Amino acid sequence: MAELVLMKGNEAIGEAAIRANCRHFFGYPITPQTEVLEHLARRLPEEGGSYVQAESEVSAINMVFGASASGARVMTASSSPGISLMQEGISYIASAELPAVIVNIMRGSPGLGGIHPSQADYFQSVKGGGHGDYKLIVLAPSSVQELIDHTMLAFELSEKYRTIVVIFGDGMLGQMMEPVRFPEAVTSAVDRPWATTGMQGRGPNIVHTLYLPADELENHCFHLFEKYAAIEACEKRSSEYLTEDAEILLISYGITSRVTKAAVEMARENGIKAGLFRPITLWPFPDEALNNAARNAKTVISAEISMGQMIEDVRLSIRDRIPVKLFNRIGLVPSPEEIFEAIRKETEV
Amino acid sequence: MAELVLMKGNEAIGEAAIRANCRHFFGYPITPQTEVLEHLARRLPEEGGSYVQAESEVSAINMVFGASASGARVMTASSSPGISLMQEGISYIASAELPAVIVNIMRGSPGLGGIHPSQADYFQSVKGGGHGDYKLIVLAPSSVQELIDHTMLAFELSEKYRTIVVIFGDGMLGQMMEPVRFPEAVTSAVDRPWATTGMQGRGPNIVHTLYLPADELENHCFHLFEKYAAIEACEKRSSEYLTEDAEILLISYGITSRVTKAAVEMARENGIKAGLFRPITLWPFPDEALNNAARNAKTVISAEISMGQMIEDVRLSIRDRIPVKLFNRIGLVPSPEEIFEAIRKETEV
Amino acid sequence: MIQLSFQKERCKGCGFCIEFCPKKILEFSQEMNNLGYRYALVKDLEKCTGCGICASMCPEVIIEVKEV
Amino acid sequence: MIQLSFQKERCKGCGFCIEFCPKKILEFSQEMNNLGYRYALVKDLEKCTGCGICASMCPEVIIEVKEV
Amino acid sequence: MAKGYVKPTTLTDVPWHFCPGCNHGIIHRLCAEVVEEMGLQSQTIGVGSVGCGVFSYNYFNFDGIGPSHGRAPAVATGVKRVHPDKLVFTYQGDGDLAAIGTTEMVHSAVRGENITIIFVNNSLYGMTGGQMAPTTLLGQKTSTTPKGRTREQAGYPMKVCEMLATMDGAAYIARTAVFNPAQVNKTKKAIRKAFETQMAGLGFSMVEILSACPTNWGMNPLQALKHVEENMTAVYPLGEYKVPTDPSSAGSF
Amino acid sequence: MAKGYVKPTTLTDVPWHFCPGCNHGIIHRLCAEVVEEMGLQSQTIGVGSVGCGVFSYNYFNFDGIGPSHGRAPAVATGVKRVHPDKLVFTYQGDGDLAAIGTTEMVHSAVRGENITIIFVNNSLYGMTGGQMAPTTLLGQKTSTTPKGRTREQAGYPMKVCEMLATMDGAAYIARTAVFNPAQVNKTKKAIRKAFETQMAGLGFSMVEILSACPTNWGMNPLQALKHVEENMTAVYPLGEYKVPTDPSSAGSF
Amino acid sequence: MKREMILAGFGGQGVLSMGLFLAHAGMCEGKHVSYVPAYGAEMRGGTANCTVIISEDEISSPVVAFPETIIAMNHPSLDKFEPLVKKGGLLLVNQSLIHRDTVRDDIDSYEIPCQELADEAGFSRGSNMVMLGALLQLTQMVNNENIYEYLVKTFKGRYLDKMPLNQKTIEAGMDYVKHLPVREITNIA
Amino acid sequence: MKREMILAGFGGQGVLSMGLFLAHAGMCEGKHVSYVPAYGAEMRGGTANCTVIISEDEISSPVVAFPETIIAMNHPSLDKFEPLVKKGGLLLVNQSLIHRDTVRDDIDSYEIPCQELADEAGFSRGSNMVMLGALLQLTQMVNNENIYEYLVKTFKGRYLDKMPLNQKTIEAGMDYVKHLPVREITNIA
Ligand SMILES: Cc1ncc(C[n+]2csc(CCOP(=O)(O)OP(=O)(O)O)c2C)c(N)n1
Ligand SMILES: Cc1ncc(C[n+]2csc(CCOP(=O)(O)OP(=O)(O)O)c2C)c(N)n1
Ligand code: SF4
Ligand code: SF4
Ligand code: SF4
Ligand code: SF4
Ligand code: SF4
Ligand code: SF4
Ligand SMILES: [Mg+2]
Ligand SMILES: [Mg+2]
Repeated sequence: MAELVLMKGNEAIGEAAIRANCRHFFGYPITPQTEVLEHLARRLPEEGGSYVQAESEVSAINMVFGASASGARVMTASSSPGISLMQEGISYIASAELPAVIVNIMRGSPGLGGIHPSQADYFQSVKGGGHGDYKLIVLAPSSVQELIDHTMLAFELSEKYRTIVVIFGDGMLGQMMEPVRFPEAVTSAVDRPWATTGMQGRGPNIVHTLYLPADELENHCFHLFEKYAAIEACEKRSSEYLTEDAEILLISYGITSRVTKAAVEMARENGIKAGLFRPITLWPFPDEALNNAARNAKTVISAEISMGQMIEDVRLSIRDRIPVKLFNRIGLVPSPEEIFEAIRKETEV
Repeated sequence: MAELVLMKGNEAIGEAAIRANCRHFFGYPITPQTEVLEHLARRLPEEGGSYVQAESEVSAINMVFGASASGARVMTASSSPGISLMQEGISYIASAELPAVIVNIMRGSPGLGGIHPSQADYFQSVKGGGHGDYKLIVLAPSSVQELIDHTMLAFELSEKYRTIVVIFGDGMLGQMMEPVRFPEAVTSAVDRPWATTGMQGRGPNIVHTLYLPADELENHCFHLFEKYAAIEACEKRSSEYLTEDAEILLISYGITSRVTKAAVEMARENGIKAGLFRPITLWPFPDEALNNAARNAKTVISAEISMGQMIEDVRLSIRDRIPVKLFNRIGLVPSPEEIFEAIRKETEV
Repeated sequence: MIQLSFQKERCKGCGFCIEFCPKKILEFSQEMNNLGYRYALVKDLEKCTGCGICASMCPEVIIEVKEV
Repeated sequence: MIQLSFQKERCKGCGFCIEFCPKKILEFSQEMNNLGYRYALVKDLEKCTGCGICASMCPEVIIEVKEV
Repeated sequence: MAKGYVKPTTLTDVPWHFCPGCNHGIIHRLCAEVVEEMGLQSQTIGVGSVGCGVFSYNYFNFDGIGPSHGRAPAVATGVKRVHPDKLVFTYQGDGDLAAIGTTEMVHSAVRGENITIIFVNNSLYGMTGGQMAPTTLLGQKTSTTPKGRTREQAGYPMKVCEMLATMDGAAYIARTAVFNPAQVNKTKKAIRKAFETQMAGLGFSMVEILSACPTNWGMNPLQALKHVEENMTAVYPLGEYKVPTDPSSAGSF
Repeated sequence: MAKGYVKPTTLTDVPWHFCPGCNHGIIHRLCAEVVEEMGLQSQTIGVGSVGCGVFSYNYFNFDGIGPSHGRAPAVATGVKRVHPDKLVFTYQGDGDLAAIGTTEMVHSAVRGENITIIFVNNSLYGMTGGQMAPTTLLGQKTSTTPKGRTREQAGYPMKVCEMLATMDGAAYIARTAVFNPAQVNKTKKAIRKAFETQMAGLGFSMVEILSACPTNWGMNPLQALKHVEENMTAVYPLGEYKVPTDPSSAGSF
Repeated sequence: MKREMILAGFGGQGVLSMGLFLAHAGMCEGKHVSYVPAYGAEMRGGTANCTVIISEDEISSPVVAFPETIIAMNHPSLDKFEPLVKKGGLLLVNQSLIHRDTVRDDIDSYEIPCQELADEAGFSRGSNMVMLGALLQLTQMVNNENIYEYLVKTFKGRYLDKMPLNQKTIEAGMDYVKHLPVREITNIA
Repeated sequence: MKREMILAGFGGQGVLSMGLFLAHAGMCEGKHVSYVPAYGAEMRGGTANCTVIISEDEISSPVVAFPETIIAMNHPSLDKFEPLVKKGGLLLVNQSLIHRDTVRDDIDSYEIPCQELADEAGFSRGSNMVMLGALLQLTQMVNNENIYEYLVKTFKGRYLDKMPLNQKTIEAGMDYVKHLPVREITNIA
C-alpha cells in the first residue's frame, strides 16, 4: 500500500493528474489555485510532459480545446473569475465533445471579490454559464484524498463520455493539508479515432461546432442530450450519514459537508435526529437518492457558502414536499457550532 | 400620436436606446445582432453620442463598466457566444452595482452553433453565467414594438436598481419587421452621486468590487440580495391568455409565446381548454402568478427553443403539483401547428 | 497539344482567368449556368500555351490545364 | 535650518533613504517598530542639506523635509 | 514556370461558398498546394477560424479544427504541444486575428510558438456583412463607418506585420497579395518559407495576405483587385518583415 | 532641485500594503505628484488593475475605479469617451497589461485612445506569489519556472514599448526606472510628458517603469534595485520610444 | 381576414423587396402586418425567401407552416414550397425560369412569364415587379391607387427616378393576369 | 481523543512550520491530522495562523471555532484568540513580545520567554522552536524520541545542517516548562 504523505490540496490535484497520465496542462495563475500550476510547472517536465503558462484563461481553455482535439489528456485549473472567462470555450468543448478536466478552486465573488473559500459558482457549472444547451459532470470532493481520487476519476469519466468534468473545490480545500495515499499511476493511453493527429492511413478528421442547417443543429443537440441522459442514468453519486431516521436533513457538498457532518454529530449528541445528505456529483444531481434520504424528514436545510444555489436542485429533488431552508455564510467556511445552532433553532419551532 | 413605421427588430432596439437618452454604445459585430451596431454607428454621431466598436466582447463589456461607472447611460449588444465572453465583466458590473443594458439576440448553440433563433441562454442569464452570487433583470419581449418598449424600460429599471438589465431576444425577433410607434424621447439625465466624474467639490468616488475581509464580502452580498428581494417584490411581470379555465397550460416567452398563443387559439377552436402563461420578466420569475394561472390545469407544458431550461423555474413555481412537460425545437421557431399537435396529444392520454 | 477544362457549373464569372490570360483567348458565355453566372470559356484553344496562369488565378480552382 | 520627520511606525526598513542620502547621515534604529522592522532615523541633523533625496526614494512616502 | 495545372489532392471536391472573385479561394488553394508539394498531407493539422474562411476544414483534404472566433493560435498551440513534429497552421481573417484574437496572436509570437499563421487581410469583417475592422483604411466606408473610418472615432489601420516583427520569438513575417499572377507566386513562396521555417523548428511564422472582398467593398472582382494593388498596398507595404537568422534554416532561403 | 519634500495632497493617509522596498510605492507617489503639480486632482480618474497595485484607488486621493484583471484600458476607454476632457490613466502591472490585457492595451493604442497607461514592469506576477510573466527574463527563476525561463518552453521577454511604438495611434511611449534618485526624476518627467500628451489630445501614451519586487526576487531591497539597474535595463533599454510629432504638442517637449 | 404569404426565389431576384412592398402596403391600409426574412450565413447567392402576413386582427404567430399564398421565382423554391400551400390557396410561378408544371390540383395556380413581360416593359431586372403586379391583380389585396406611394415607401425614397418604371412593370403583370381566361378554382375543403 | 490547536503570530515568526511539525508528527504516529493555514492576499507581513487537529478518529470538520489549545506569538494574536480557548484549555503566550497578562482564569496559561531562550540556545530566530518545545513538553502529544525525524519531514529534508540547532532549541523550550512550579488548573466546567 502506498505510503501516507502530508500534502496540500492544490498540489495533490496536480500530482493526481500526473498519476492519471495527463501530460499536458495549460493554465493561468490565480489565488487560491496557483499551487496546481506551480506543482505541474515543476513535475510535468520531469515526466516528459509540457506545462504551458497561458497568457489568460481564455487562451488556456482554447489551448485545452486544441490539445484534447488532437488526442491528449489535458487539464486546466483556475478560480471563479478565471472560470467565467472560460465560458465561451467551455460551450465549444462541450459541443465538440472533447474530454477535458477543469479545476475550479472557488473564491469570494462576485467581481474581484476576494480569495475566501466559496461555493457560489454552482449555477455557473451545474446549470450552464456558457451559451446554449450542454452539461458538465461536476464532482465535489471534500478532502485532500478525494481531490486525488476525484481528479483521477474525472479523467476516466471525461474519456468515457467525451465530456468536460469539473473538479469543484474551494480555497480551503486547495490550501489545507491532510495525509493522503496515491493510487497506482494509470499508464494506458486511451485511443481517440476521431482526434486530429494527422491523416496517416485514414481520411481527414475534423473537430468543429458549426451546424448551419437547422435540422443538423437540432440532431446534434438531441445527440448530446441522449449522452447526458446516459450519464444521469449511471453516474449520480452521493453519500449519507444518519439519514435513516433523520427528521432534520442537511444537504451540503465539498468542504461544507464536513463541518455539516460535525454539526450533525453535535445534534445527535443533543438528542436531535439530524442527518446529512452529501451530493458528490452536483451534475448529475442525485435527486432520487436525496428524495429517498428525506423520506422521514420534517425539515430540509441546504447548507452552502453562497446565497442559495444548490437549494434549487434540492427543491426540485424533493419536489417541494417538505419545507426547504437555507443555511449560508459568505467569505468563510462556517463552524460546526453555527450549523448546529441552525439545526437547534429548527427543533424549537 | 407618433406615426407608424415598419422597422426591423435590431434597428428598433438601437433607436429605442437613443430615445432612452443613451449616448454611449460599445459593441462587437455578430449575426443575428449586427444591425443594432450598424444602426447606432450611424445614429449616435448624429445625436452627439459616441459609438465605439470594441475589439471584442470582453473589451465591450469592460468599456460599458467604465462608461457606466463614470455616469453615462450605456448599452452593449451581442449574441450567445459573445455574451459568454462577457460573463466575467457581468459579474463585476453586478458587484459594482452599475446600471447597464445588455442585449442578447440569441442564436444557435452550443459552440459556434449557427445563426438560428434560439432560447438556450436562459440558464446563463437567469441563473448566473458569471462567478458568484448576483442577479440580472431579464426582459423577454415578443414583438418589435416590445423590443422598443422593453429597451426603454430596461434603462429605467437599470438606473432605479443600479443593476444590469438584459433584453432577451432571438434571431427572428432581431431580423423581422413589424409596424411600430416610438414613445416620446427621454431627455432627463439621471444623476449618479457615486459616479467617478472627477472629484470637483467632493471627496473621491471609488467604484470597485474587492472585499478582502470576510465580513465585508458577506455584508456586500447580503446588501445585494436585499436589493434583489426588493426587485422580486416589485418587478415581476407576466401576461395571460385564456388561463381562467385552462386545463392545459402552456408557458412560453419571447417569440415562442406568439406561436404558442396561435396554438392555443387552434386548441380552443378544437374545443380544448388550453391557455397561455407568458413570463415577461424571466428574472424575477413571476412564480406566484404562474402558480395561480395553473390552478385549474391538469398538465403544464413549457414550450422553449432549448433542451429545457425555463422548465426548472416552471416546476419550482408550481411546486411540482402538476405534471410538467416540455415541448421544444432547436434551430427554428416552431409553427403553431406543431405546438397544437403537442397539446392535442396531451388530451388523448 | 493543350487540354483546357473548365467546370462551368462551378464558375462564378469573376473574370480573373479572362483578364490575366496572356493570350486573351478566354471569354464569358452568353447563357447562365445554374448558379446564375455567365461562365468562362475558351474561344481559341489553338493559341493556348498551357502556361496555367488562368488556373493560378481561379478562386474556385475549377480550371485544369494539361499537355496531351 | 532643516526639519526632517520620519513616520517611524510606517517605516519598513528598506534602507533606500539611508543608501541614497548624499550626506550619509541616516541609519537604522536598534529597536523594532510595531511592524517588526528596524526603522530609519537621522544621526546627524546638522549635516542635512534638505535636498529631499531621501524622501524622493522612500517607497512609503513617510519622510518630510522642511526648511524652517 | 511549370506548364499546366492540376488541382491538388489536398483540396476536397466540396463546392465553395465564396462570393465571385473572393480572394479566399486563391489563398485556400495556395495553402493546399504547398502542403502537397512538401509532402505533408498526412502530417498537417489545419486550424480554421470564424469568418468567411470558416469552412476551410471542409475544403482542405487533411485534418482540421474549427475553433472559436479569434482563438486559433491558442488552439494551434495546444495541437503543436501535443504534436511537435506536425505542420500546424491557422487560417484567420483580420477581424479574427487582429481584433478579438490579438492576445492569442501576440503571445504565440512571444512564446516563439512553432506554428504558422496565414492571415487574410481584407480590411473588414466579411462574414458578418462588412463592418469596420482594425485594419480598415482611413476613409474606407463600411457598415459601421458609414461616412468612412476617421482617426478621431476609430483610430488607425493596424499594421500586424510591423508589430510582430518586433518580437524575438517571431522567425518569419511577410506580407503579400494575390492581385495578379506574379503576386500569387510570391505569396505561394512566402507560405512555403513559413511552413519550412516551422518544420525546421525556428519558431513563429506568419504570412499576411492582402485579400479582396468584392461584395463588401461594393466593387466588381477586377475593381477589387485594383483596389488592393493601388490603395491597400500603400498602407500595407508588401515584403518580408523578418526572416530566420539561424543558419540551420531550411534550404530555400 | 527644489529643496525639501512634502507629501502631495493627491495621496490619502491610508497605510500601504507593499513589501519593504517595493517600487510600487515610489511609482504611486510620482503619479500623485504629477497630478497635483498639473492641478488636476479634481479632473482625474485613475483606473487601477489587479496586481499588487490593486489598492491604488485607496491610496490616490482622487476618483478611482477597480476594474477586472487586464481590462483597465477598456474601462479607461469607457471613462474617456464619457469625459473627454478629464485626465484618465491606468496603473497596471506586467501580468495585467502584457499578458491577459494584451488585446485591450494594443487596441487602445490602435484607436489612438486619448488615455495614459502607467505600466509597472517587475518581470513577474507579484501579487499571486511570483509566477512567470511574459516579461520574465531568460533564465530568471520564478515559481512556475523553477529552473529559470527557457526559450523552448516559454519563449522570450516581451518588449511592450518596442511593440507599441510601431502603432500610428501611439503618441508618447517611454521606458524608465526608479533604481536611483536620478532615474526617479526621469520617471517623473516621463509621466508628466505622458499626461501632457493626453491633455493636449495627441493620443495614446504609455510609460513603462522597471520596478523591483524584492520579495519574489528573493533579494533584499538594495540588491533588487541593483538587479533592475544591471540586469533588467540590459533587456529593457530605457528611453523614449516615441514622442508626439504634432507641433501643437504641449510646452514641455 | 388574414393573408399569409411566402415569397421565394434566389438572391438578387428581389423577393425581399416584393415582401417589403406588401408589408408597407398592408400597414398603410391600416392592417396588421409582419415580415420575416429567412436570413442566411452566406449573405449572398443561395435562396432567399420571406414570410409576409397581412391581417385585420392582431397577428399572433409570424411563423406560417402552410401559407395561403406562395410565390415561386425559381425552381428550387417551387419544389420546396408547392407542397405547403393551404388547400384552396394560391400559387404563382415564374414561368421564365421554371420549366415544370405544378402538381397540386387542390389549389389555384398561375404561371407568369416574368422575364418576358419585364423585358417588354423595358425593365429587364423587373421580374419581381411583374410577379407583384400579378399577385395584386389576382388578390386585390391593396388599393391600386396607392401603388406608387407604397413603392416609394418600400425603397425608402431611394431611386425615385426608377419608380415610374417599377409601376409600369407592375401594371404589365396586372394586365397579363387580367386577360387570362377565368378559371374554376378547384377547392377541395 | 482529539486535540484542536490554533497557532498564531505575525508572518516570519514561523508559526506555520510549527503547525506543519505537529501535523507531520501526528501523521507519523498514526493519528488523523488536518492542517489549515489562514492564507492572505498580501502574502507577506500581516498576521499568520494555522489550525491543526490531531485525532484518534477520522476528522470531520477541519474548522475549529473554540480550540482546546492556542499559541499566541504576538500581541494581536493573543487579543484575537484568548477569548476562543475552550474552558479548561491551554494557552501559551510568547512573553518576549507580549507584555500584557492573560485574562482568562478558566484555562491553563503559560508565558514563555521565547526570544531569550532562543538566544541562549544560540538560535536567535528560533522563538517558534522554543514555543514548540514548551507545547510538546506540556502536552506530551508526541513521542520525544522522534522529534528529529519529524523536523526533517517538516522541512522536507532541507537545511539538514540546521536540524540539530532546531532540536536543541526545542529542548530549551521543554526544559523551561519542566522547571516551572506545578500549578492547579482552574477548570470551571
Ligand atoms: C465571440 C464571437 N464574436 C463575434 C462573432 C461573429 N463573427 C463571425 S465572423 C466575424 C468576423 C469575420 O471577419 P474576418 O475575421 O475579417 O474574416 P472575413 O470574413 O473578413 O474573411 C465575426 C465578428 C462570433 N462568431 N463569435
Ligand atoms: C481573471 C483573473 N485571472 C487571474 C487573476 C489572479 N491575479 C491577480 S493579480 C495577478 C497578476 C499580477 O501580476 P502583475 O500584473 O504583474 O502585477 P504585480 O503584482 O506584479 O505588480 C493575477 C494573475 C485574477 N484576479 N483574475
Ligand atoms: S493556360 Fe495560359 S494561355 Fe492557356 S488559357 Fe490559361 S492562361 Fe491562357
Ligand atoms: S477564374 Fe474561375 S471562377 Fe473566375 S471566371 Fe474564370 S473560371 Fe470562372
Ligand atoms: S534631505 Fe538630503 S541630506 Fe537631508 S537626510 Fe534627506 S537625503 Fe540626506
Ligand atoms: S526609505 Fe522610507 S521606508 Fe525605507 S527605510 Fe527609509 S524611511 Fe523607511
Ligand atoms: S463576403 Fe467578402 S470575404 Fe466573404 S466570401 Fe464574400 S467576398 Fe469573400
Ligand atoms: S510582492 Fe513584489 S510587487 Fe508585490 S508588494 Fe511585494 S514587492 Fe511589491
Ligand atoms: Mg476580414
Ligand atoms: Mg508584475
